[in-house]
Amino acid sequence: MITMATKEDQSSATLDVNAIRHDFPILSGSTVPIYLDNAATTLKPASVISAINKYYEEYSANVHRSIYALGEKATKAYEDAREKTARFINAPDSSHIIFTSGTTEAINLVAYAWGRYNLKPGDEILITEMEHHSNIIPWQLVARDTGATLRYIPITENGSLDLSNIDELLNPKTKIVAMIHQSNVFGTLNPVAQLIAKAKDIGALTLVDAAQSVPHLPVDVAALDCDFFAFSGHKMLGPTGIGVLYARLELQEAMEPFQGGGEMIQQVTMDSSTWNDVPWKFEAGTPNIAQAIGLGAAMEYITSKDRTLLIQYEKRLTNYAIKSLQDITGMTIYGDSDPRGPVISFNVDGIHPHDLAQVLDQHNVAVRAGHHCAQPIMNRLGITATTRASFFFYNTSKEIDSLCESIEDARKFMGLK
Amino acid sequence: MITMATKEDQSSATLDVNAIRHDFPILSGSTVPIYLDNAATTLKPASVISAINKYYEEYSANVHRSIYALGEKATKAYEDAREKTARFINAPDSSHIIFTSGTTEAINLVAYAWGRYNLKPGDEILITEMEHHSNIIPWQLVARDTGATLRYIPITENGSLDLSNIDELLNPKTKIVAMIHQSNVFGTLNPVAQLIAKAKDIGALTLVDAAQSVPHLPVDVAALDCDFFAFSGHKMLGPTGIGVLYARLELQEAMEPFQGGGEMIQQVTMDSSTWNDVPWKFEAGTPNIAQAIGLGAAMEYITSKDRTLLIQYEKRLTNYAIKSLQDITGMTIYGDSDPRGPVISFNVDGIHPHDLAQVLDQHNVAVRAGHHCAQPIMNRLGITATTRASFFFYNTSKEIDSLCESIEDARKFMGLK
Amino acid sequence: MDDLRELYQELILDHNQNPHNYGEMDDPTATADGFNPLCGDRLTLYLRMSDEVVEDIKFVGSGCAISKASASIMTTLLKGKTRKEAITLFEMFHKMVTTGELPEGDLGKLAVLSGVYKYPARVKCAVLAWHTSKNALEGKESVAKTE
Amino acid sequence: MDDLRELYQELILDHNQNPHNYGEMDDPTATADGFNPLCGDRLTLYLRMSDEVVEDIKFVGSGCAISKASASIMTTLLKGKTRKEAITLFEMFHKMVTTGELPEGDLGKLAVLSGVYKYPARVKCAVLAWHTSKNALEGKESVAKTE
Ligand SMILES: Cc1ncc(COP(=O)(O)O)c(C=O)c1O
Ligand SMILES: Cc1ncc(COP(=O)(O)O)c(C=O)c1O
Ligand code: FES
Ligand code: FES
Repeated sequence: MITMATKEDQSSATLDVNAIRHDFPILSGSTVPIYLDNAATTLKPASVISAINKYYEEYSANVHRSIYALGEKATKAYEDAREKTARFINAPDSSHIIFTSGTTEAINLVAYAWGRYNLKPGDEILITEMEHHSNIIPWQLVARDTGATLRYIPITENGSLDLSNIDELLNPKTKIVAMIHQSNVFGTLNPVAQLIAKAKDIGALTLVDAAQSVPHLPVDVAALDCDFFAFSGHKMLGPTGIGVLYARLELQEAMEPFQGGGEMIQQVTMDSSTWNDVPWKFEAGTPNIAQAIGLGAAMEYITSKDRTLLIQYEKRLTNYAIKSLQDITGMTIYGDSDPRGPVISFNVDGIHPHDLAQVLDQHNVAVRAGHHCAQPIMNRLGITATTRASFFFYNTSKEIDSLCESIEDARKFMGLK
Repeated sequence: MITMATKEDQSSATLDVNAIRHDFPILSGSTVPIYLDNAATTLKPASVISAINKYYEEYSANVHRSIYALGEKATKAYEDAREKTARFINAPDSSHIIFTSGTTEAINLVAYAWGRYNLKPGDEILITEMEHHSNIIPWQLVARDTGATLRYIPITENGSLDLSNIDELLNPKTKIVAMIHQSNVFGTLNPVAQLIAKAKDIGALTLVDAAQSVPHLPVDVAALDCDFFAFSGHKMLGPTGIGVLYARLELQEAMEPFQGGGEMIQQVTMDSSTWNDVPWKFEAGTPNIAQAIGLGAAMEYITSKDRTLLIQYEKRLTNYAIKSLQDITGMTIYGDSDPRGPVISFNVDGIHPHDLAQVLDQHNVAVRAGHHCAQPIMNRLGITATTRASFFFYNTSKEIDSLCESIEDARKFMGLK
Repeated sequence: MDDLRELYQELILDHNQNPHNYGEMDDPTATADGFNPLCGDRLTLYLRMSDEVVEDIKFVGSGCAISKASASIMTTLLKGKTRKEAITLFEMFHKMVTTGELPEGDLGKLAVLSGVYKYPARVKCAVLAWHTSKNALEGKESVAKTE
Repeated sequence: MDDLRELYQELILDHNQNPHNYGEMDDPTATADGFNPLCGDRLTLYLRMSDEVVEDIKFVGSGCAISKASASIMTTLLKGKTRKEAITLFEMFHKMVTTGELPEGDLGKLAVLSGVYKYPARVKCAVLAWHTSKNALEGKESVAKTE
């Protein structure tokens, strides 16, 4: 395995992983974690941390409506982050970008501000069995409250969408199709472009949960032609507490506001109020200023690299991990789709995933054990949990070797033969 | 004026303002702003910034459900922030504390998760004419959607609540009384304890918008005996993107969830789901981890000082500012209540507030001009805007002198006699 | 303060204190309302067209020195212009206050507002009256907002 | 790894691989379900009381080594105890796994779980079976959750 690792490291010489690792303070500390839980949240490069610091140390003013220099600087930085976001996902312009506190709030915004005012009994909401809870519960709640019906595109045993019945599932009653772009359990990259086209044909809206795809792939919302597109900053090298909802302008105009408060209004009287222009209509209260600025810095960091190299590198890393894991006795890997993202869920016979994660932690290897906020997938597979290793371009094949060696040790430790 | 300033500075010698100013990086930079817009957002001490950095540089893992050391450290830090918050406002325990992205989200949470499921035509929501838009719009929206009626406690010309008609306004139809603790326009500290007691008598719930009070006063939610209590981190030396909703446990249990997603669930099936224990039931998705930790550090910073001294100091500063401003020709100060907080709204005859703020900015003095997200107050006063200066304990009487001198200069600059 | 004097030129202060064509009009052929959501200031514009020519133009409203002076100077400039000339002037002015470029054509006294582009928060003040008069010229009903 | 061996003592691994009293019961006087929301693991507990004494006790379910071993050892300990003794044992055990304090009384083999308190995320694993049997002993209907 050590030979392979060396070979891997050489063939990836074009991406200077060591240089990249130097950009991440946590990877230059005294005890460097083998951090393989990137699908949960990623590490942060120094440039992101310092963009946040700069705001707090040099111009920590509130945005909009400030007439003084500090406030104008903060406003410009905040709105620049919106521009960067628009460019990052190829939105036509920054008015398509609503800042939220995360993917979860982005999806809830749609469920509240569009769903509650547009769905009625008989209408259908179509999601998939592969969704993260954040793209299930908002729809369960809105279905319960509006009388609409929530339906699911089933998945196959090996972690792909089962589209055999799609023409019945996606029908004239379907008002919105909300689907995960890249699975946080299987890694599956779903054929969302195809489903969006199909949904458009029958006049249904579309929402893409891109929390796992945006960090790893260049995305193009204009080409996808979806109506809504949601993702989180903290999963793509950015701060916690910031997310993005891309929403088509006509929909933003037509939608009710979500939260009420400062910033989102134009005029308030005691009787009634009018709303600010989009996208600010959907940003009530003091926004997540430092966080938006940090997210902008994260996008800059990613675009400063050759993305093709990053993708190749993560792909090679993932393939190497799959291959190495498969050599372990009692190993089951869930999902075998291609194309896929850098996330692998697995179980080892005779070791509960939580025990495995516990032993790996002792080896300084951080992986996730659990249902990964996707209980319907667990139910489908007839298990309660998996262990999940997920990578980012700062990970190395040596770290994957450590993962595998630790799993072997865990088997011994737990008394398995 | 300079003599007075010196006197002031001496009499406040017990609070070492210079030492405090050293704790704030922005006040030790090359160009130090005269920052008098603290009611909009405050500056940040180094300890808050470094608490955030520490999370990003040393243990930037996701919280809850992590079996590895980094994740446990993050979870502990996040939950410790909840404990600190409970102590800071004297909540019985940390389960009363729901983290939100700000005051605005905290109030919207109540309007959505309680209001939409409990209000019906004929019910009344009682707020005041003095509210911030964040405590108006959520209720306008919920009133519109449920058929409940929104009523207002009027205010007097000089910025106090007019309680002459309170027994009619607060009546058995009233289901909730939502009121601002300390006015962000007038500085008025409202008699919320008295109104809470009155509301309790007739069985109405109570919500206190404490965005402006918590940064300046020790508050005691147990003594106030309110049902909900909301405030923001960024207005009390903490990060943007974090706020707090204190909510009584029985209400948390009885309420519907607000947003749906990860963390807030217990069990999810494709048909239906059950909710996590409170308060996590109301925290959907990856929380604002770094921000909660930063807020905890802000609370620690404040409690590390002698709060009586801080309050005395801010009071003296405010009195000094009122006295100094009153000497300026054409000055109108809005509101004259006692007790009051360190915020003063005013206008100078012949200068539009935005022009004034612009000239003050040239003098490096940052104040706010506008409606301060309180248009009903502006309507009541028959104006469109005021200039507002608001202080924090790092401000000095010298800075107030600069404010007043700059206003005098502005008058000259604008050609006034 | 020198910087700021570039924004608040003496001529602006004069127009602010003594705005031209300030007041209501009895017999307008068109009126329009303008609103600057950033500050809450409002302005009503009265227009009397005769054929395609601005015969008279007046305004009332609240606003800062920039917006009042801009409105005042605008009215003096637009009087006597054709509808088409007025719209062209709007476009030149708009370009000037957003980019700082002094346009080729004749912007006359309006050039005193060329410093505004350095103050993004104040651009809306300068264009408020112009947006409103454009609406009045084009017969639009809705309240003009500063973009 | 030495640290971890304190958590996963050999006895725990033995009980995990060969849990005692694992299986369903035909004639329970009480049953209860337990659920650990942190991981989704579930456990069903069967109890047969005779007078006030635990005559038989069994369990089935999914779970990690800690939870299985804890359930297994618990069943061996509770058999023959009175309801009151069982509840007292629950309290002693609960204190031990949350504080690390070895209680005065006789906790017998359960002391092998005394290392759990150092792993807050795993405390729920250790107490799952205990909460469930407490519910069964007290005749509570609802699903026992680990606090
Ligand atoms: C009294 C009051 N309530 C609510 C808010 C809204 O707070 P935030 O913008 O942090 O949500 C503010 C501040 O803007 C305020 O002053
Ligand atoms: C696919 C997917 N959707 C949504 C989410 C929720 O994102 P957040 O917790 O940042 O709101 C996640 C991550 O937890 C995810 O992986
Ligand atoms: S500030 Fe209102 S128009 Fe200029
Ligand atoms: S991990 Fe589920 S009970 Fe221990």
